[in-house]
Amino acid sequence: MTAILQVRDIQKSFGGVQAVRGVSFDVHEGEILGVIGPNGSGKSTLFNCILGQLLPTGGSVSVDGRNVTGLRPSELNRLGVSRTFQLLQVFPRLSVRENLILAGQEHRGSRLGRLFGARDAGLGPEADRMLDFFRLTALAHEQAGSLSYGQQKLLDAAMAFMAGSRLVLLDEPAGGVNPTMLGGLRERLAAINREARATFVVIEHNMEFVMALCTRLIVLAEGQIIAEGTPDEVRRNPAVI
Amino acid sequence: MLRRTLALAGLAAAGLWSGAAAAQDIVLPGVLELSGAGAVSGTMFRNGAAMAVEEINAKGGILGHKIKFEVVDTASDPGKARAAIQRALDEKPIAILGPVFSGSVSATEKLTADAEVPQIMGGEAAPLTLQGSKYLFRTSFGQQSSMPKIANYLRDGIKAKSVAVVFVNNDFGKGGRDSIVKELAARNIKVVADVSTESGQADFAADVIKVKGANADAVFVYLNEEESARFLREAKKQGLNKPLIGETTLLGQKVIELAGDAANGVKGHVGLTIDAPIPAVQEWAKKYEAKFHSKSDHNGIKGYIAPYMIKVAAEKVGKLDPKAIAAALHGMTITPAQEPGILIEATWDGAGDIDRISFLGEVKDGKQVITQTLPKLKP
Amino acid sequence: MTDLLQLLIAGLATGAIYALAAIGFTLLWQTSQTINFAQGEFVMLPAFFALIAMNWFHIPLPIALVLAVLASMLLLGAVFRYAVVGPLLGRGVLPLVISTLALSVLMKESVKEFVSAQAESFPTLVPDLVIHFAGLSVSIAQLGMLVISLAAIGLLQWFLGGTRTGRQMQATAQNPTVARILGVPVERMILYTFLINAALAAIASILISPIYLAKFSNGETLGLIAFVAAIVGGFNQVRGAIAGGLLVGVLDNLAAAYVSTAYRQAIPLILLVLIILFRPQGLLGRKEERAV
Amino acid sequence: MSTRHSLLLGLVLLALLALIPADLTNLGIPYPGLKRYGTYILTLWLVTAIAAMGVNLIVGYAGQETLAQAAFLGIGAYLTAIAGKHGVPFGLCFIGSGIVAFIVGIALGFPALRVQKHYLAFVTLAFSVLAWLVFRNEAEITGGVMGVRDIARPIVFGFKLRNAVHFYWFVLAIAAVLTFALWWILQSPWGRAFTALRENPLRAESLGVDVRLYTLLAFALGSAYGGMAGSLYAPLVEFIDPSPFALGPSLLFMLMVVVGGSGTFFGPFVGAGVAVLLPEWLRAWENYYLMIYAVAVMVLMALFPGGLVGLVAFFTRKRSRL
Repeated sequence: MTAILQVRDIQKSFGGVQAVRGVSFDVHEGEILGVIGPNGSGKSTLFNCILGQLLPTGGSVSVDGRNVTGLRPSELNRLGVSRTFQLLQVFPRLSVRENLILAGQEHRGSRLGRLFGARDAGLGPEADRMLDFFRLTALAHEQAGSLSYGQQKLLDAAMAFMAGSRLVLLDEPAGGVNPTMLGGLRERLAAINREARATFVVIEHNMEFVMALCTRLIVLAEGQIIAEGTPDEVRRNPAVI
Repeated sequence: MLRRTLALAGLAAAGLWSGAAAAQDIVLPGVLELSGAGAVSGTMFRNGAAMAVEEINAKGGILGHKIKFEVVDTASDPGKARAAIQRALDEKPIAILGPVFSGSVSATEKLTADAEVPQIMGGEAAPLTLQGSKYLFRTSFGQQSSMPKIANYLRDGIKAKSVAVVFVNNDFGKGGRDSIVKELAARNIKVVADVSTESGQADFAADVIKVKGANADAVFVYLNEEESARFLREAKKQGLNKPLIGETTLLGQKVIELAGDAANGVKGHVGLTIDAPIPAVQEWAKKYEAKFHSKSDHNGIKGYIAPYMIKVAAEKVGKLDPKAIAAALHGMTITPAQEPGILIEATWDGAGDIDRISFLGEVKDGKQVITQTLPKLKP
Repeated sequence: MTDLLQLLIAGLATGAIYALAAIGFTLLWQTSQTINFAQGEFVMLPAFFALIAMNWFHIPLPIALVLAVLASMLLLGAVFRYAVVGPLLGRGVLPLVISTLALSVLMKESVKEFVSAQAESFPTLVPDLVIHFAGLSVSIAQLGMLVISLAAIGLLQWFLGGTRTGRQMQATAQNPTVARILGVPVERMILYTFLINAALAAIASILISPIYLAKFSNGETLGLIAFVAAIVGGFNQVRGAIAGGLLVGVLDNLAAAYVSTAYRQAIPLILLVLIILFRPQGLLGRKEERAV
Repeated sequence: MSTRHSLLLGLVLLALLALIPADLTNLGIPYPGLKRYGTYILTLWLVTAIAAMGVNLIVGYAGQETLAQAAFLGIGAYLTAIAGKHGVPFGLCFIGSGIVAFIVGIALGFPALRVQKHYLAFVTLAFSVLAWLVFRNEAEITGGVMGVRDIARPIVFGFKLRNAVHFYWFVLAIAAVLTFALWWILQSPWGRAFTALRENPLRAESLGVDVRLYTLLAFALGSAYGGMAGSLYAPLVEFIDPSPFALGPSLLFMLMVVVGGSGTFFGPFVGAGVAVLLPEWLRAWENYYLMIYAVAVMVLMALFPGGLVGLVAFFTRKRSRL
């Protein structure tokens, strides 16, 4: 198994505060890696450094062995890395289907071609498949802003897969989703991992959700990794409690 | 859908459709600067004209017809002025009053010429009457008439060999600057500093330093009233001790009021002023102040005489025909004896330029004093 | 050399006024993301408050000036905060830009229509004497302008850095969310910045009007320059606005004297573009992270 | 609304607009058309609306602020007026105006958009004043404060457009093409990207949308609309001077778009209509109309930041619910 993502000694400080102090890990093809830790342990900062939203103060990020440190999010995305955000991030005034098409369109054809070509940039069938997969078909033409929170979360996750990304970083996908929806979401994520061999990194507070979904976990505290292993190993690790 | 409804509603409300009923009254529209940079001048011109129209109507109108005077705002913008003239022309007017800004006049004079309607305007820039329009008439000296007088004064009165020119960079100031530079060159007087300023400029420190550094025999100041005042105050502060020479706007009451004793000693040519040593003008100024609760400047007088020009010309030709009125105004002389509303005897030449007496004055002890009356150019 | 000194003094005096207006700009921006397009009119109006008090109600000058400052704090501070900005907070920058733009038109037109369409002379507290030494001529009024505005700025700096309320205001300016968590009464702090802005504008108005006359349209140039000064100095720092104001004042005078009077306005703007190209956080501004 | 319905609606509106100023009495319909002034105002509305469409693309779709639309109008107007005097045909002037404005837009936007959100506003502010200074001071080329007089109306296929209604039809045709082009852009994936980057640039960026490039394109395209509007403005007014291209009018363009409804397709038309026709409506109030307008704008912003189109949408929605 080769490492899709290699994170080496990432550091980030804001003014005098060290939010991330040298974190390293690999993510291998097909795995679902969970990142857990208390509030303020540097999880989101780490994500933002990996994905180019923030420039790390030190360290490097590689995708498929290529150094991508400091690339902008859109450039990373075109290399097959996508993400969701902790807070809900759909486009409320676009329809659900439009949201999905948008998520994929920048990966299709040339920019000029998109101006003169088909309105859906040839992504219609794929969007419909995705709608079907995430059970959103009935809502395809609703404005995304009018969906329930859980439905928006599903859409948010679905968008991350539209580009055919091989590596998806999910920032608290379960946050605020009601328990009924939660099972569906987990099941869909597991399914897409299985069927499309998509690789995930998941930040999550909901331990039950993480334990059930992830194949491997790392535990972050005060900007450092304090434990690593399978869900069971982590559960038994005294440092985690 | 919405936009069409709105547009239609707007057009209907504004009476822009063809075939609006023609009134019995004489239509005399004003197209003037009621807002924007020219608001002060335009408003005075309007007030003056409104005063005259009221008087004329009280005495039975022109040839038995009452005048309907309506003003459209140009917002001091030539594009809007053009639209406003277009609108005014649609009403089949006997003449159009305004605009005051030379730029706006320049943008509109072709329209009135095409429509063969006299345009009695307040602009002073030299080129306006050189475009060959047979329908454009001035109410005050064009810069090509006033600048030679100032150049003569600089040569004969001040005996200046070199002059620093300070002007405001707008149609009024730039036009005056171009005229005076030409006149000075013709008299072998060197322009040693050529300082452009902005209208509304507050800080004249650098401009005065530039003028001082030029060390000219005299300084020609061609700014609007309030900028004149600011310039004079800064000049006094920095001890600029050269003769400061200007035109009507430098010696005005407003400048004296704002500049205080910094205005003392300023000299220049005054084309038209409410301080003119003529009883009719001073009486008129009092009447204006009583009516509008503010003092007029020369723009009020300009506006005031305009309806009387139309009245005299119309009565001379005996009909309300714009084309005939314009033709009659060319070469016409109107005296106060003939029509008191004209205030000072004036003559219009074939190009529409006005000729009348003017004055040399200076500011002494916070008052404008007329030192000499200059005769008409072609008495 | 004396010319240069003369220009520097004149530039610093006007620059201090720009700084007063620019500080208010940055304060409002920091605490409430308000880009106040009526800032120039805020400096124009208080002089007319004083003129109205003196001419209509025959109140003596010193009292009229105090009343003008108080009226500004009430109308341009509190009323502006609650009636204009209040309903638009949290809706992004654009509605506020448009609303303050409309406000500037309203203020200009009201003064023109109801007070005076022409420039009015404005009395001064400091005698308009001129002292000459070493070839320089400096008016006491000009020196007074410089001294009083610098004193006001000094007082503000002391207030922001040296008092509890001041530090709370700074916390609010830097991060309202965190400030709220730390127990800072954020709402009240925002109101304070509006009051301070109005007071600074009123001081600027009272200082500048005796020299430059009071006129309804004075705010147009002032607002633009204050805006430019704030950006040049650094939009997120009070001391940046001070430096920006003084710099733009001096630069304007030097440009007029040594470059071209016709293009004097261009020089500060070219500086602005260069700053954005090479030091986008402004001369003294803090660098902001690529936002998340 | 489906694509076909949108196009049909567009064609109906176009036909109606074409008929408004025309005298139909010869066809047996008792409709006298508009006076010359009415036609002029209608043409001015179209020209203003073209520039406002550009502002809407920048402000309403890309979520940026431009304080220089009037300066771009000026670029187009001066280019057309001056090149026209040297015998360059109008078609070339018009396309050239659009291209020059587009290039200037790229040159301004590229450095500004490297930085933060509001820096484009700052750069356009500086550009706006600088352009105005050049228009004023380079009198050799631009005529300075005295402006350029007697700008000729274009000749299309040997057909002179002196007649006000003919020129109106000409402008209407161009406006229709430009409206269609903008509609097309907004329907394409580009439009989706514009909407996305206005609503949530961060998320858009993470989905591979090159926010910087799309913003730059929106700004340059919007500016090009300004340039082309300027190219029509010059022959419409037949006189140009620097005053309509100053900073103040640029601010008014932003105001007009937001008042109309930024980010809505018809917003710019409504906003331009209000701006052009308002002085006509409020003529009775003469001195007070600007004050009334200002207060109305402030109230509108407080209650309906979606502008007039948003206001109408709000009420029609309400009614349909009852």
